[in-house]
Order: sequence, then C-alpha cells, then structure tokens
Amino acid sequence: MKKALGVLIICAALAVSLCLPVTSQADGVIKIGAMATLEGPFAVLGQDGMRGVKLALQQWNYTVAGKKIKLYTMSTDATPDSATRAARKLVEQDKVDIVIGPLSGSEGIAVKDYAHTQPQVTFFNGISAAQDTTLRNPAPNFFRFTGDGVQFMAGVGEYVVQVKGYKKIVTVAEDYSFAYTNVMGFLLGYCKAGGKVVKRFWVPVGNKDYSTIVASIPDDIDAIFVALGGSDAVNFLSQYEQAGGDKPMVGGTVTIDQSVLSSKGRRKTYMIGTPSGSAMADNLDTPSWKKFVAEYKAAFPKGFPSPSVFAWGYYVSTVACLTALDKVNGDLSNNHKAFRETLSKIELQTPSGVVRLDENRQAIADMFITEVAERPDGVLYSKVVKVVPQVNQTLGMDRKEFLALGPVGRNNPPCN
Amino acid sequence: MRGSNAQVIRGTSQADVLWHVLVFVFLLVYPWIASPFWTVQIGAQSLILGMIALSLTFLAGYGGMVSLAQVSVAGCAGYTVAVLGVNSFNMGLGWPWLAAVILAIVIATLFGTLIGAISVQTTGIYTIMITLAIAVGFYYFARQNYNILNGWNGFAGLKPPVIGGVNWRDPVPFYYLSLAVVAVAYFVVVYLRRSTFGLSLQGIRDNDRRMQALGFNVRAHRILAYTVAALIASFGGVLMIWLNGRISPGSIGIGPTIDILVIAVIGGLGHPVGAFIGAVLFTLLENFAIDLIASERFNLLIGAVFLAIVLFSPDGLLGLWQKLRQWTAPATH
Amino acid sequence: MKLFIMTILNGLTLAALYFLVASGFTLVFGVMRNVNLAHGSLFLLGAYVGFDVAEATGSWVLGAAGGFVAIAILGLLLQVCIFRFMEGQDLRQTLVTIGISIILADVMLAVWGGVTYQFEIPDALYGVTRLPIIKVYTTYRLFILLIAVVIGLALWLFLDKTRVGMMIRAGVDDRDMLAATGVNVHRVFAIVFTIGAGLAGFAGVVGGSALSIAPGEDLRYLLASLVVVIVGGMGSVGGAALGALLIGLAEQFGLAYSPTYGVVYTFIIMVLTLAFRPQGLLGRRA
Amino acid sequence: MKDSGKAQSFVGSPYALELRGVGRTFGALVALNDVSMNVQAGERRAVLGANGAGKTTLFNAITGDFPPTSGRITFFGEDITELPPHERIRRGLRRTYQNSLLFNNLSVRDNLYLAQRGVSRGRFSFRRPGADDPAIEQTENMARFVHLEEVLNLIVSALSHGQQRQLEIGMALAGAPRLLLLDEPAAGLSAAERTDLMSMLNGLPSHIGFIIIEHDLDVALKVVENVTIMENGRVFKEGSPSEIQEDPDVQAIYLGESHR
Repeated sequence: MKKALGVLIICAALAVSLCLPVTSQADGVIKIGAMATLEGPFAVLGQDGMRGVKLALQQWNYTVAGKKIKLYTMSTDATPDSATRAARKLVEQDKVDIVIGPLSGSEGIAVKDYAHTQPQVTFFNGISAAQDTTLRNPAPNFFRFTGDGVQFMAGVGEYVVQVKGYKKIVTVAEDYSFAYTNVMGFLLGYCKAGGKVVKRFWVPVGNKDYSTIVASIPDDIDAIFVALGGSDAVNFLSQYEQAGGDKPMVGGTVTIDQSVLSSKGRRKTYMIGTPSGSAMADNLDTPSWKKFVAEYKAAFPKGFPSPSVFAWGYYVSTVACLTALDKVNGDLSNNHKAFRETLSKIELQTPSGVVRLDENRQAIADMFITEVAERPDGVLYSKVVKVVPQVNQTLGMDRKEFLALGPVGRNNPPCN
Repeated sequence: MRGSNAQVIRGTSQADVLWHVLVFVFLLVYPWIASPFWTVQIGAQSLILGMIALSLTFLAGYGGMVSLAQVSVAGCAGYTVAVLGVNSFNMGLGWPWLAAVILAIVIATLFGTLIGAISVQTTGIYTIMITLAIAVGFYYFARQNYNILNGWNGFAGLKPPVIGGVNWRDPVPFYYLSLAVVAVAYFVVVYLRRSTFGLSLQGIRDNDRRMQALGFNVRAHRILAYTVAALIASFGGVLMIWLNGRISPGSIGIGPTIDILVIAVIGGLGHPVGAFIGAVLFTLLENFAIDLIASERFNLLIGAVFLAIVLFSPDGLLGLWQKLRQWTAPATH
Repeated sequence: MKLFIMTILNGLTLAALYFLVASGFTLVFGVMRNVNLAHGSLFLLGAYVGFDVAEATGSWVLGAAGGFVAIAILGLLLQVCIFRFMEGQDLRQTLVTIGISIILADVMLAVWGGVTYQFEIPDALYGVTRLPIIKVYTTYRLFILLIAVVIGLALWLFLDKTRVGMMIRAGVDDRDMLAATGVNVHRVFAIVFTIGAGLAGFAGVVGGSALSIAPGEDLRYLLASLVVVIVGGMGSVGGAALGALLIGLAEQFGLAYSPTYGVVYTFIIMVLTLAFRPQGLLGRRA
Repeated sequence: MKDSGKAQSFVGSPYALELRGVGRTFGALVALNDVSMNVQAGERRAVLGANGAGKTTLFNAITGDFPPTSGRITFFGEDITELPPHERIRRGLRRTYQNSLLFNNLSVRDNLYLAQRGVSRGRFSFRRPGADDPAIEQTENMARFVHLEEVLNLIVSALSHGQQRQLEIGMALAGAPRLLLLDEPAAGLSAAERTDLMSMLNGLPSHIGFIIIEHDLDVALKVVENVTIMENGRVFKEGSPSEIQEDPDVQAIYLGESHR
C-alpha cells in the first residue's frame, strides 16, 4: 500500500513539473510558431511551406530588433481539427507570440475561429486560400498577406476568352471548398467576358481514375478548366493525354504549380502553353524574385527546382511579420497594438510585388496570368504573360455586391 | 488479448479501492496545478479520447468485438449537435442545447446499434474489416454531403452552453465537465463487468456457441453491447466537438478511427482503465513527439511505440504493469 | 451509348487492377486469417521500388519484376520474423500490421518524398487502340485487363493443379485439417505470404503505371481491397474477382452518372452484401 | 439437484423428442441421412456408432447448432425445426459438448451462474446479482450436485479435466431440463470418475430423460433403457441394451469380438 502511495506521489510530482507552463517570457526572445502539413499525402507541400518560413528567418538571422527569434513547429494533417490542435499547442503550451500558418482552406477558417479567442497572439496566414477566412467574420488579429482562391484567378477568365478564344469550356475540379473558390474566381471573369460553361465535373478529392470523366467530356468544347491538386492533377492530365484528348487546358492555381510540374514521369508536353492564374510565377523578371529563387535554391538544394506557391506564401507571411517587427522595434506590448497597426498600414515589398491590406486584413496584391513553358533542360515552369495589378478580395466589385454573390459552392456563380 | 495468470478470480480488493481514490483525488486537484493548456489540451483531451476508446474497450474487452466504427458513432452525435444546435455557418436549426444533445445521443446510439446489427453477423477479424469499411463509408458520406453536413468544411463555432453563469468552455469548468461524464461512464463500465449482462458478454467472448446452448440469444446480447458502447461513444462525441469547437469529415476519417484503436490497445483491453492510460500516452505523443525528435519523422515514433507494445506486450501497458508487479512481488505460494 | 460502353470498359479495367491487389490480400487472409492492414503499404512500396528499378534499368518489365521480387522477399521476412510467432492470434496480427503500415508510410515519405511518380510505360503500350463503337481506348488499360486475366488463370492453375496449391485450398477450407494432415504449415504460410505480398508489389507497378504513385495511395488500395474482399467473400480468389468487378463498375458508374455520392456506393454495396450474405458472395460461412 | 416441481404434462405428441427424416449435409458431404427417432419423456437412451457415424451431428441438428437441412424435429409436441438454438434450450433441451466448451477466463461460479441465467428471466439485466438473487442459490446447489463447491472461485482454465467435465454437466442441468444430450461425458475420465458420473446420471430425477453418446459400452449400457446404433449418418439398429448386445448384425459389424 505504501508502495502505491509512493508511486503516485512520484507521478504527481512529475506531472506537476510537466504541467508548469514554459514561463520563459524572457525579454529578448520572440517566439514564432509555424504550422503546416508535415504528415500524410500533403506532407511535401507543408515541407516546402516550412522552407519559406525558414528562409525568411535565415535572412533576418533569427534576430529582429536585437531580440532572438525562437521557432516552434507543429504538424497538421490538413484537417481543421488538427489545425486547431496545432494552434492550441503553439499558443497555449509553447506560448508563442506569433503563429504562421496554416496551409489549406478549411484549416485557415478553423485557425481564424481560434484566433478570435486568443487576442494576445497575432496570426499570419500560411497559404490557405479560403474566402471566408477574411471575407466573412474576420478576426482582428488574423492577417493574410496572400490572396484567396478567387483573387488568384483574377483576369484569367477574360484572358482566356479574349486572347485564347475559348468560348465553351468544361470545368474539372475537386469537390471541396478551395476548388469551388478557384473555379468561382475563374468563372466570374470568364462568364462576364461571354464564355459559356458546358458542364462542371466535381470529382471527389483523392480520385485517381479519371478515365470515365475523360470519356464524359463532350467533344464540342474549346478547352478544359482543371482545378485539381497534386497527384490528382497528374493523374487527370496523363490519362486525358493517353486517351488521345487534344483539347487545350486552363489550369487552376494549384494545378500549375511546381508540386505538379516537377512530378516524376513522362513529360507532359501537353501542359506547355496552359494558361493559369496565381499570386506568383516561376520566371518573374524582377530582381527581388530572382534573389528569392536564388536564396531558396542555395538554402534548400533538396527543394523544388523553383519555390512552390506554398514556400512563397509562407515566406511572404513571415517576411511581413519580421518587417513589421523591425518597424516597431520588436515592441509587442499592449496586445501587439503597435505591431498590428503597423501591419495594417504596411506596404510590403515581396518577391512578387507590393502587398497592402484591406480593412479585413486581407491582401491586395499583384496577380499573375501565366502559361506553362519548358526550360532548355526540360524543366517545366510557369511564365508570366500578364500582370493584373493590385487585385483586392472583391475583384474590384463593391463589397456589398460581392457578398451578395453568396458563399462559394458547386453552382456559384451560375454563369447562364 | 486478455486474462491474467491469476488462477483465482478475486473481487474488488482494498488496494483497488485505494488506487481509485488516489487517482480520483489527483484528477480533482489536477486543474489547480496545471496550466490551462495542460488542463484542456492534455487533460480533457485525454479524458475524451479515453472515453471513446472506453467504448471500444467495453466492446472488445468484455464482448470480444473489435469495432472500428466507434469514432463514427461519436461523430454522428457530434454532427447531430452541430446540425440541430447553433453553428457559425448558419446552418444550424438553433434548437436549445439540451434538446440537441439528447436527440444527438439518441440518434448516435441508434446508429451504433445499427452498425452492431450489421456487424454481429460476423465475428472476430471480420468485424474489424466490416466496421472499418462502415467507418470509411460514413466519412465519405459526410465529406460529400453539403446540404445537411456542410461537406468538407463541416461545422465550426460549436460551444457548450453557459449555465448558471459558468462558461463551460473555460478550461477548468470544461475539464470538470469532462471528468464528471467520464467518471460516470468509467464506473458504469466497471460495474457492468460483474452484472448479469456483463458476465454474459464475457461468456460470449469466451465461447459464443456455448452461450447459445445455455439459452442466451447471443445475437441480441451482442447488439445490445453495441448499443451500450454507442451510448458511451456518443457522449464522448458531444464532448469532443465542444473541445474542438468544430467537427468536419476529418474528425471521423480513417486517421482518428485508427487512433482510437491504437489508444485502446496501447493501454490494454483487459480493464476499462486501459483506455485512459492509452489516451494519456497518445495525447502526450501527439503533442510532444515533434519536440522530442526535432525532425519530421515523429509519425515513425508513434508507429514504433505502437508496434513495440503490440509485439512485446499484447495486453498493452496494463499488461506490462501486471507483469512488472508479478516480477517484483515476492513469491507468496 | 458511347459513354455507357466506355464506363463499362473503365469499370472492367479498374476491376482488373483491384483484383491484382485484392487477390494477394484474400489469399493471405483465407489461409492465415491474417488481415494484413499493411497490404496497401506493400502495394505502394512495390511501386516505389519498381520505379527505381525501372529508372535504373530503363525497362518497365524489369521494374515490374523488381516490385514483385522486393515485396515478395519483404513478405517472406515479415512472415518468418514476426507473424509465425503469433499464429492464431488474429487480432494481434492485425494490430501489428497497422503498426507496420504507420511506420512504412513514414519511411516511404522520408525516402521518396511526397511528389507524384508516374512510370514511363513501354511505347508499345502507350497511346490508344482502335475499337468498334467507342473508336479508341487507352492501350495500357486493355493491357491491365489482360494481365489480370493471366494472373487470375495462373493463380487458378496454381491452386487447382499443384500440390502446394491444393494444400493452400485445404487450408482455406479448414485450417485444423491442414495441420492434421502433417503438412509443414509454416512452409505453406510462408509461400502464401510471399506470393500475396509479391502480388501487391507487382500490382503497385501496374497500378502506378495506369494511374500514379504518391503518399496516401497505400490507404486507398487497402480500402479498395477490404471492400472487394468483403463483398466477394474472404479467402476466395474467385470472390476477389467478382468483388473487384462489382466495385470497379460501381465506382466508374458512380463517377459517370452521380459523382457526388459515387464514392459512397461501394460502401452501400458492401453493407447490402453483408446484410443478405454476411460471408460474401462466394465466401464460405465462417 | 432439486426437482423444479413443475408438473410435466404434454398435449399432442406422446414423445419428448421426435425426429422425422432429419438430414444434414455439409456441401457434398451427407452427414445425416433420413434419421427418424422417437424418444419418450424421461427416457434414457444411448447413441452408439463409429467415428463419423453422425452422432454429434445428430446432436447439433437437434439443438440447432447446425440446423438440419431436411426433416422435422418435434420437442414435446412442438415443432422446433426452425427455432434458433437458444429458444430450444429455453424449452428444456440441454446439451454437453464432446470437447468441453466452457468460459475459460471466468470462474466456476460465473460459469454456473450464466447457465442458470440462460434459462431464467433477466438475462439482459444491467444489475449485479444481489444476494437474494435465486440464481445465486441455484448456482451453489448445482456446484454441490456436481461436486465443485470447493473450487467455485477458481478460474475454469485452472480446473482438472475431470472437473471440467463435471462442470460441463452441471451447466447442462441448470434450470428445468427435460431432455439432456450428453456428448461423450465420460471421455478422458478415470475409472473412479466414471463411477461418480454414472451415479450422478442415475441420481437424476426420473422425469429428466437423456441421450448419451458413449464409446464405453459398459458405461452406456448401465444407465440407459434404449440404444440407437448409427452408421454412415443413418439409424442402423434400435433396441434395448440386451437386444442390441444379442443382435448378430451388431455383434458382427459394430461390437466386434471383444464384447463376447
């Protein structure tokens, strides 16, 4: 009996020592927590995102305004639940001052919801691009320096109709919120410019066998708009090509990305010339972009041939954070008041142009219409064909009018 | 997976009672010595995961039926609360919380019973496969259904009510709420072990054909066991969504499904307390494995711990503990 | 009409792929009552290894052979080093395979990363074949159909005509009887596990060439195998063929005619099968 | 063993058990072929036959463990062919198994208690049995009857083979049995244990009939009134012990030289 008591006392003592929060709110250290999908099918995307965070921190030499920066990382599995858990751990256990992340749309909404409850922490979006993260019920301490899925496609619809002459199109996209958003962004411009959607295929996420979809695509169309990510995109493209499909393609943001372009296997010559829209492009001809790519390659020889949109997004967010910290001289007092005010007004120079924030702390930034091109060594990349300057979340529409379009969904916009 | 070397079945001993009292006192004091993170994120989370795992321990340990659909049952309860009550997507029916919770538990329990009715057609290893397939089917359904379940996004903004001026989502009240529910479930399961129903379940586990030859309707008993387990899991499910503040298909996917199995097995199916031991270890690993080995390979650690336990101690940590005690205890006879 | 026939063909070829994966799974289950939940991981690992071999040698055929051999050896090692020490402990074996699959998934992520791989299929199989009514059809998918038929026939001949095959069938019917006849049970088990795992590895290459390989595919093929085998009847190779046919067709018709709930249909088929014929369509009552 | 005191009066059939053309096949194998048999209430009968003659299959068909594929079975005038096993048990049919089927991880007490519970009300009770639960007293009485009162709290897997056989019978006697099917109850018992067993069987109340499968003729013929001999799934001969022992066919084919 005494033994049992002894064991329990030891356990209790151990538990107490464990439970004490890490109380080193010591001066001279700023704690940043970063979260991304480091496990499961999306691990490769999350890893590249983390590279973006680390690259920015390296550029600042892990010091800002004389204070050391300590980085805490947490993994999610792309589900909102895991994002909430990761954010809680970073905020409540590691006691970070700043959170950077997450990666995917539904995660972003979950972290924004959580941000409402933690006014003493400032949140920077990673690369998640759901509209409602900032459009509806935004959190005062949640900042997004990257576009959302609609912004990414700004101008692509008009470009496709006017320049490429694609008047009839079908869409093939994954059946979830980010793809809805991406498709909406494309169709808003496309339909306004007079394009017609013949059919929309919503494919379950993770579907690999597209042969039946390929067979269902009608013959009398001009192009296919494909908003699939990762290996789903690779599968669709190769199956479409193998089955003898010859209609040109228009790509969604994550479809024309290094995570797809650099996949191993038969080169998809078919993809060359595919237009798409994104907040960045592989061949931007600006010094700051070239510097970013060079430093990315130097720091991560095992990374992609060129930083993916995930590395870029996390990088931009981290740079925004560090730049503002510099400006306020590391002052995070009074619930980050000065820091946040600076962030709201900042004109951030990023590798892809100037970014400002709107009243919901959502980025107003340059967007790029790109086409896929091939480097002499056979590596595919996205080439800028047009810059759409300073796109805001409502694509220039009146906020009320834009909100009246309603939340994203399978049939929004109707495009009749 | 069960049984000890003890030849004589003994009743509840004084030592057992003392242990229970000590642990319970510790659990009561815990939030006063722990930070809010440890209270909720580790404490309440372990309790709730343990509760869902407890429903599996009850099914598997007493009844010999390993169901992987317990997370689906919990998710069914969670989803029902989200749909009937208030959520931040404005898709809720806005029912009062009590009505929503009661109906959620009723629906989830019926759902669990239905799963039972389907899967008791088969036994042993077949049950694992069938319940796994049901769980995945439910996951896909939730993911694809936007009209009621809001598809991929699920629901957010789910909160326990404010009653008597206490916000039950504050760390300490929520911890005590979870503890109270879990304690009731735990003692009910412990009590059931020696009840007529519990005994008959153990009889079915050991030898279903013989139970039939004694006049028991084995099928009905098995289905009822699923009902009881579903009741436990659905309470766990309601607490779970209050903890996370949200539910989505990811909450009921294959990952969480396997997690619950891992928790129950790591702890040990031999006694209801195993579910909670497993849950504490799992929660700690989930939160701190990434700190322990700084690399990105923390899933390897979780897998290795799990594999080591099933390879070397089939009865889980509980079995390890018993072995250790037999080892260190002086030979008495 | 064209879509209908295309969908049937697509269903058939997908079924062929599922059959390749599920036949190994069902064999192992039937003889050893081992639900190998790491079967999907073996599939994926076979694909990766096969890819590396094919890259190194420039030969798709060698890649497929490499996938088969490597995973067959791994399967043999698993049986000899782990599973033979827990024979008859169904649940424990299953749990061990879960542990193995978690570890393998992370190891594969570490070694091969998260990018998507696709095989360079031989030129002879690339492109389309002319067919009546639907005009053209992807050649490689017809090839999968052929492979599945060949493997199915080979399995049938092996099980029906050879001594080891007969022992295996006896083991499926009655495990105790197998032991009672004085057969070296361990050897039969080892052979079965080797073949079953090898088939998974081989299917990895075949499937990775038709579709692609990436993290997460392990789970997808495990689930497909589970459903196929539950529907067809556990332990029956013929059942695996029938189950694969049903599931493959259901998936493709779902995708073609009702994409929203298409993924749910396979599970509905499964539940219905269980409700009316718990042992599966061609399974024996346990 | 207390007589439950219930008067056993039956309408309709004069027989406790009637089999009409019962058959059972496993795939292509015909294990039982057109078996018909009448057993009186209170009658004690032995079933003899070589291994594989279908004796255990006959029991399984009667109890519903493996229901017959053809024919009808009537129990005290009621057609039970379609009934699930537990319903047959509740009507007073009991059996033991050739290889003890016991709950190895439970105590002797729990085993006997479950046997009592199986045929009484409250099988689904979520309450622990209180001290006043009649099943508790019945459990202890039964333990005394089968000489297991010393080992009541022992886990079953710790019992000797003989004790396990005794427990097997004790469990079959729970409640108010009307007909017992005993599948080689004496297998593996010592000579002394056999004697005990026989006296136990002879001490059963007279309204309880039984059918016993037994290889040891000396045991079987001392406790039964009638004998059925089975061969290849069929009834080969029926008669009193003395008729059977004197039947030339039986002597030639089944009993062989050793019994004369």
